[in-house]
Amino acid sequence: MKHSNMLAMILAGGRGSRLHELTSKVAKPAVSYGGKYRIIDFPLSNCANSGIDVVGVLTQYESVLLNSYVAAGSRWGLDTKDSGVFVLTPREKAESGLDVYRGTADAISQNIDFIDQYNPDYLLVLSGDHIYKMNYAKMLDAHLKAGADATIAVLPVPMKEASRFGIMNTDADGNIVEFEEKPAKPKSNLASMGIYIFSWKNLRKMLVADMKDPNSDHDFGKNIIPTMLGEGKKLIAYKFEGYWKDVGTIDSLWEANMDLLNKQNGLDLDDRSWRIYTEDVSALPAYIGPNADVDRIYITQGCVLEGEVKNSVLFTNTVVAEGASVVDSVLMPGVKVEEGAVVTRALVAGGVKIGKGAVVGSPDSENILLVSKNVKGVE
Amino acid sequence: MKHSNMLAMILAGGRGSRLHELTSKVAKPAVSYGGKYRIIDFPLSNCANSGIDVVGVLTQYESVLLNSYVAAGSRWGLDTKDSGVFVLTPREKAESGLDVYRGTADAISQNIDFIDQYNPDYLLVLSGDHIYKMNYAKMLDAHLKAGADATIAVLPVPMKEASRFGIMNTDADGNIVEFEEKPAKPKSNLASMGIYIFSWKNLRKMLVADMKDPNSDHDFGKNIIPTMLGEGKKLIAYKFEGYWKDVGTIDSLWEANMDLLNKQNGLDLDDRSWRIYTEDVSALPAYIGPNADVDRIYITQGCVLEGEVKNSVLFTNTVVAEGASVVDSVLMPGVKVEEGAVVTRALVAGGVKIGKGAVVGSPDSENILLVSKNVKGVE
Amino acid sequence: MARAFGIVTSTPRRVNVYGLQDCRPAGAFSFLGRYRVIDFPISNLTNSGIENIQVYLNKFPRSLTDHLGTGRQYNINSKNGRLQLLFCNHNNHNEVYNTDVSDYLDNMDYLNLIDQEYVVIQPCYMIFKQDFADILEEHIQSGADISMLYHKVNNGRDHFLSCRVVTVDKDQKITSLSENRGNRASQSIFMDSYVMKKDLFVDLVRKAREYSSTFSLAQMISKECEEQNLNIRGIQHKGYFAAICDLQSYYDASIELLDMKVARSLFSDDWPIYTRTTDSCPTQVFEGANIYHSLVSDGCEIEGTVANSVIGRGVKIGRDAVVKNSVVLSYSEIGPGVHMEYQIVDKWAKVLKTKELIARPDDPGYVKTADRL
Amino acid sequence: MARAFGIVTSTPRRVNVYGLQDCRPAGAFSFLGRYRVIDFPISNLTNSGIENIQVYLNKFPRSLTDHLGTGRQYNINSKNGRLQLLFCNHNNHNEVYNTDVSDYLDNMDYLNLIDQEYVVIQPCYMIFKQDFADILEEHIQSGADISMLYHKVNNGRDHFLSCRVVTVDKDQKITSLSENRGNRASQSIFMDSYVMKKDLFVDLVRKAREYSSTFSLAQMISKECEEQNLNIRGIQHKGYFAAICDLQSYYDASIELLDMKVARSLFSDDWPIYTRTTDSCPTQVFEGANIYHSLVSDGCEIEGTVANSVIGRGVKIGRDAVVKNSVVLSYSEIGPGVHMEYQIVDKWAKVLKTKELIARPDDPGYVKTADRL
Repeated sequence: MKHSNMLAMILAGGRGSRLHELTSKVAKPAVSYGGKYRIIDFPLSNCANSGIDVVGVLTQYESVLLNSYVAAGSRWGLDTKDSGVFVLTPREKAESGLDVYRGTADAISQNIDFIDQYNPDYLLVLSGDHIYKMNYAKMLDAHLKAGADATIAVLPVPMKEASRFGIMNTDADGNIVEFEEKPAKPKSNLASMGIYIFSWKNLRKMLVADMKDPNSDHDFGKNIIPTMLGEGKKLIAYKFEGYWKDVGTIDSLWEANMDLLNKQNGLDLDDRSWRIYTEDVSALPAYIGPNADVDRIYITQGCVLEGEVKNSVLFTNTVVAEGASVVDSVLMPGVKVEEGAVVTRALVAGGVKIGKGAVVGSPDSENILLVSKNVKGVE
Repeated sequence: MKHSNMLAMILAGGRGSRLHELTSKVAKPAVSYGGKYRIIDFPLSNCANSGIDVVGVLTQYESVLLNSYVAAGSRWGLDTKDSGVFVLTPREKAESGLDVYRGTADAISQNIDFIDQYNPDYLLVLSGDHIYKMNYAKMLDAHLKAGADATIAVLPVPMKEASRFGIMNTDADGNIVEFEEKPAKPKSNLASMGIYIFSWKNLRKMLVADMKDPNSDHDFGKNIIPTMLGEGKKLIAYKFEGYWKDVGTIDSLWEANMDLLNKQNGLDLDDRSWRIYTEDVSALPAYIGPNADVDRIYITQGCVLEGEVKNSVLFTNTVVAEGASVVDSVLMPGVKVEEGAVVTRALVAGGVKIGKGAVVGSPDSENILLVSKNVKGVE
Repeated sequence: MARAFGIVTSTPRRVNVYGLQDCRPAGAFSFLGRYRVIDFPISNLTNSGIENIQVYLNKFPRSLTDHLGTGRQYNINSKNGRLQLLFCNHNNHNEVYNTDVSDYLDNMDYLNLIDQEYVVIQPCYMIFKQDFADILEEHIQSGADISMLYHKVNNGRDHFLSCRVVTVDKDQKITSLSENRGNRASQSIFMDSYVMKKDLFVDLVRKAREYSSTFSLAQMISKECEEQNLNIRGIQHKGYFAAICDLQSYYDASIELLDMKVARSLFSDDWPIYTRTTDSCPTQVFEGANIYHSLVSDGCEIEGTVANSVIGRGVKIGRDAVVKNSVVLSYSEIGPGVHMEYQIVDKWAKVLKTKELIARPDDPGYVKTADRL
Repeated sequence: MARAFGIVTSTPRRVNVYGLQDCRPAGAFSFLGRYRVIDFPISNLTNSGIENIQVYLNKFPRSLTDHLGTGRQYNINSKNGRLQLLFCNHNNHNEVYNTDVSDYLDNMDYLNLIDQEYVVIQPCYMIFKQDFADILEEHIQSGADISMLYHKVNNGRDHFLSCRVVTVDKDQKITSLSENRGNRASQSIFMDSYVMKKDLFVDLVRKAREYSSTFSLAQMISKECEEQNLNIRGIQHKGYFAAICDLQSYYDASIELLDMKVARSLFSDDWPIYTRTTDSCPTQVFEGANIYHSLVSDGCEIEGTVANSVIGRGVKIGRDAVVKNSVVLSYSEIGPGVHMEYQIVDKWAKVLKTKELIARPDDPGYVKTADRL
């Protein structure tokens, strides 16, 4: 591939504390999703499919798993001569000590030297924890066509929910005229997706200035974008249409998984022209036993189903024993449901064992039950 | 490759301050050596050739270049399904803040979670800044044969220099009975090379205890090894014979490069059974011009030599213009020596330009001159 | 560096799998949904620490070249190891010349470049698990010139009829190597797998060609057995073993591995079978679908009934369709209401209009690649 | 995804490079020490953003299969792009059947799977730099059915004699495509490179086969030019251009690129020529050695004199040896005191005992692979 003139930086520092124990050992972008994926597979596959060669992944929180996961750039084909996925953590520098990233903009600022190595014309800033398919090359086309200084991807949200988002108010030509963070009275329903394209030269200058500003939060939404608007720069909104999900809570993560059970789920993971790449595990295809009773499920290699499994999403290497029942649930990688156990409306974290005869979750619960520790059997 | 039961951790945090400006932008392991290599190519190639699949590189100081360099594990073939080179920097953890590595042992301790992912039987600890070829698989054989708890590679040094090193005193069977750091009156000439093999289960316990000890320096040489000796563990010395160089100073780095001009240099980089792998650059083979005058030189792809070049080591993409003269010198990658310039007994840092007619270094100087900034021409 | 070099041979002439073999060699056959047959011998080698491997390709090299690539998926370190594909000057006009010996002679330059002292030879059409580090150790300890793997079967009268058999004396010495004439139920099937010194191997290849232009290595060794010049030792293999020699044995091997007890003797956590990923998404099983006693690969959409079958990647099975006792290869489509039993459906086929396809377990049906029925 | 798909054709019949071609196709020829000829067309494609590429292999596929691997060295994203090697049923008995059209027809299944709207076709034996993103843009803008690259030369009377030539009218329309009969010095050499829609390409391939079993694509297009059914447009290529059709042109191209002014029109920082690394160490030049006006690859040990020559990887040149106006391929050894001029020394050769090897610039000598002289 000819050197892409756009380099991507994925902000993957998310603590994701509303996902509770799911993120006690892994950063949110490394959380499992959709049977065989991790959330960060989406932005990384989008980059690979958009022809972006070099991706920096910015992380500071409990990054061992995320680090070793994304470092194998071969998963997304990003391991050729001049391409790569690089994990960038805070570093000790000659002139300063070791600092955490203080904000989204600071995370980029602290890695200016990395970006300079590649000398890109454009910088794409992404969040590592959203599920969607998007062609960033088309977004760059829009950026170039408009001659913009920055382009921000926006998602139309229901007007009544708009006050929960950062809202972009645009003029008739799609120019952003105002940015409001969670406005009480939203003027538009275009929510920022946290996806930015900047012309790098200009952004670099702004970041250097921002780093020196003691009053700045070093955040794109709070500081950089308002400053650019104040300076009269040309910022445009790039409207995204399609499936997009921020899986910030257990309920929304469960829901995003259950979406996959619909034939027309909008995400279409089977689209051969825009594959989502992920780790390949050495496991047999899914095995369904002679006495299994399955209906409306999403399964993948390594699954061994011998019991009743209905309306559920089962991840790699999950086991449902004979006589067990799994309904309306999401079982993350390696979950074992032993004989006679009953799992209903639950999201079971990776590796958890539900012992013989145990009952977890209930068909009547309002919220989805997160099961993150082994559940003892009832003998 | 079947999962190797030994995982390697390379300590690459070296500030290398005696290398002056050479390490102002890169960590010492990333310093260039031998025409086309970086120092860390040696331990990484040794790992690959020894059949080790997973290598952690521990770094905290100015690691962007080192990071992006080693992350491309394909250079050493360490990018197959179950292998990889992983850059490990200090991380923010749920239960604690962001900490720098406090010592060699602490650097390993802070990455116990990384090592646990692979569950190795043995841990190989290496330093990232030495030049040598060594088969760690043979060292593991010795470790296993002796039933040792730890095996330490040692290098016989001249007795009169032994007081500059960490010295291992051994009994007749090669068991280490005492470790002395820079002893005034050395009892042995076996210097520790900072290469250790530990049985991981036991080391893990010791590291967990060491982390809690407020009086510890968290250092292998100062704390872990003496503690093991005190506890009566079996530690053996593994004698290394062959070329080994710690290029801690400008003079020794220059010398190590000049060693390559000897036909029998002991390092034998041409050995096809133990190749040293490195980055491949897109450049023409070395070009020697019609009026060049070359003698006793070490050259590589991208060199363009049109002047006099004698007794020198020239790295990738160096240019010596017509009428220029380079003698007894080392030119790092991308150095340009313009017309009429004279370079003698110098080590010129990467990318430096020696302007027209400039004279740097002198044949009579005792020390080698480090040239780390562009030198203006004399018009 | 390991002491042994690995060789996976090209499909021998005696292997004749109806239909499947029309456009790919036996090593490239899809197996159990996500594997290809050659994944088994190559995983055996890399799991045994052997990372220098030659794979011989004869007719139709494309599919295996694609599938094998540079061998990264098998954990072959691209610097320290090497998966080398070697092509043969296939004689299109007289099959009798296309022997393994001829493959080796076509590539003698590359055999001569081997540094390792020993060679481990495996066929591309047999499925089994074997740690060759152990075999090599045993070979060296025994002092034998050649060690050969064999597997004892009790159905040799009507199975393994295109395999060779060995007779082994009480000292594990091989006293004969000959065709399986089906004259006895209890047979020791030769697994086409050898360990010997590289130099002896090269000598035998040369000797075979001198003796006859159509001689295979096995024929040469059979002769050596008779002449008793060499110390040839048998090593009995235990665990799962299948030889894919014809369509029936391909079908039988697929179906018998649906028994997880049998499968566990071939697949285990400490012996991963590596293969190339195709980045398929998971499989959707829709409302009203039924699946029993089957292996279902990723990327499928299943609305009908699947029983006692192996389903490849990206297969679509329509509403009210019934797929029973069948092997459906990747990207095929079984339309709504189609009823099939005892079928092997090759890749990209679409069975839409033919509503009933029923064969017998001892003579399964075959639907051709990309056919529309 | 780029709008175009890339094809690199197999060595055409008319290319006949004495000696070098005995064991590898033209694309696999070592060039300028560290490259192979095929690196140029493939780098052209990947530098133009085209990452879906088919390479057609005919005779001797091993060396190119080894060299190309999965294409990572060319920056082909292994997920989003693909370097596919396609093999042809080479007809050993009558060369006349082995045309590019026959290659395509053997692999029509894979051509049909191409998603891209356009194909860019390049030969494997020509060396030049070309941004095909620009060419594709120009092709689309012009509204032509086919765009073809040509290069103007002034030595067409005695060079490029196995190439084809085009005539181009003032509107850049190609009015004829024919053999170069050497009847004029000034010629427009056809570069065997086309851009057209994939569907048209497939049509022309089918049409060619219908017309004659021995017709090549160029012959079919020549006929289309005559019949004026299609809008066929020429695009003039500028910059370095070489066609490796025989031993003389291989030698000439190697030597003329020793002139750095010429080399700079082929090699530039924004157009990297990718190749496979062999992990050679740098080159040692010992006391007493002399080197002038030469390209010296890595891994050499030089004790003698090298002038006006191209030296491949890992070559040893002994004390008092003189290598002048020569091309020495990788891993060869020129012994002490040997004097050679105007030679092409193939890989692994050792010239030790023959102390003088002198030929002429218009008829260079050739030393065979692995020969001992």
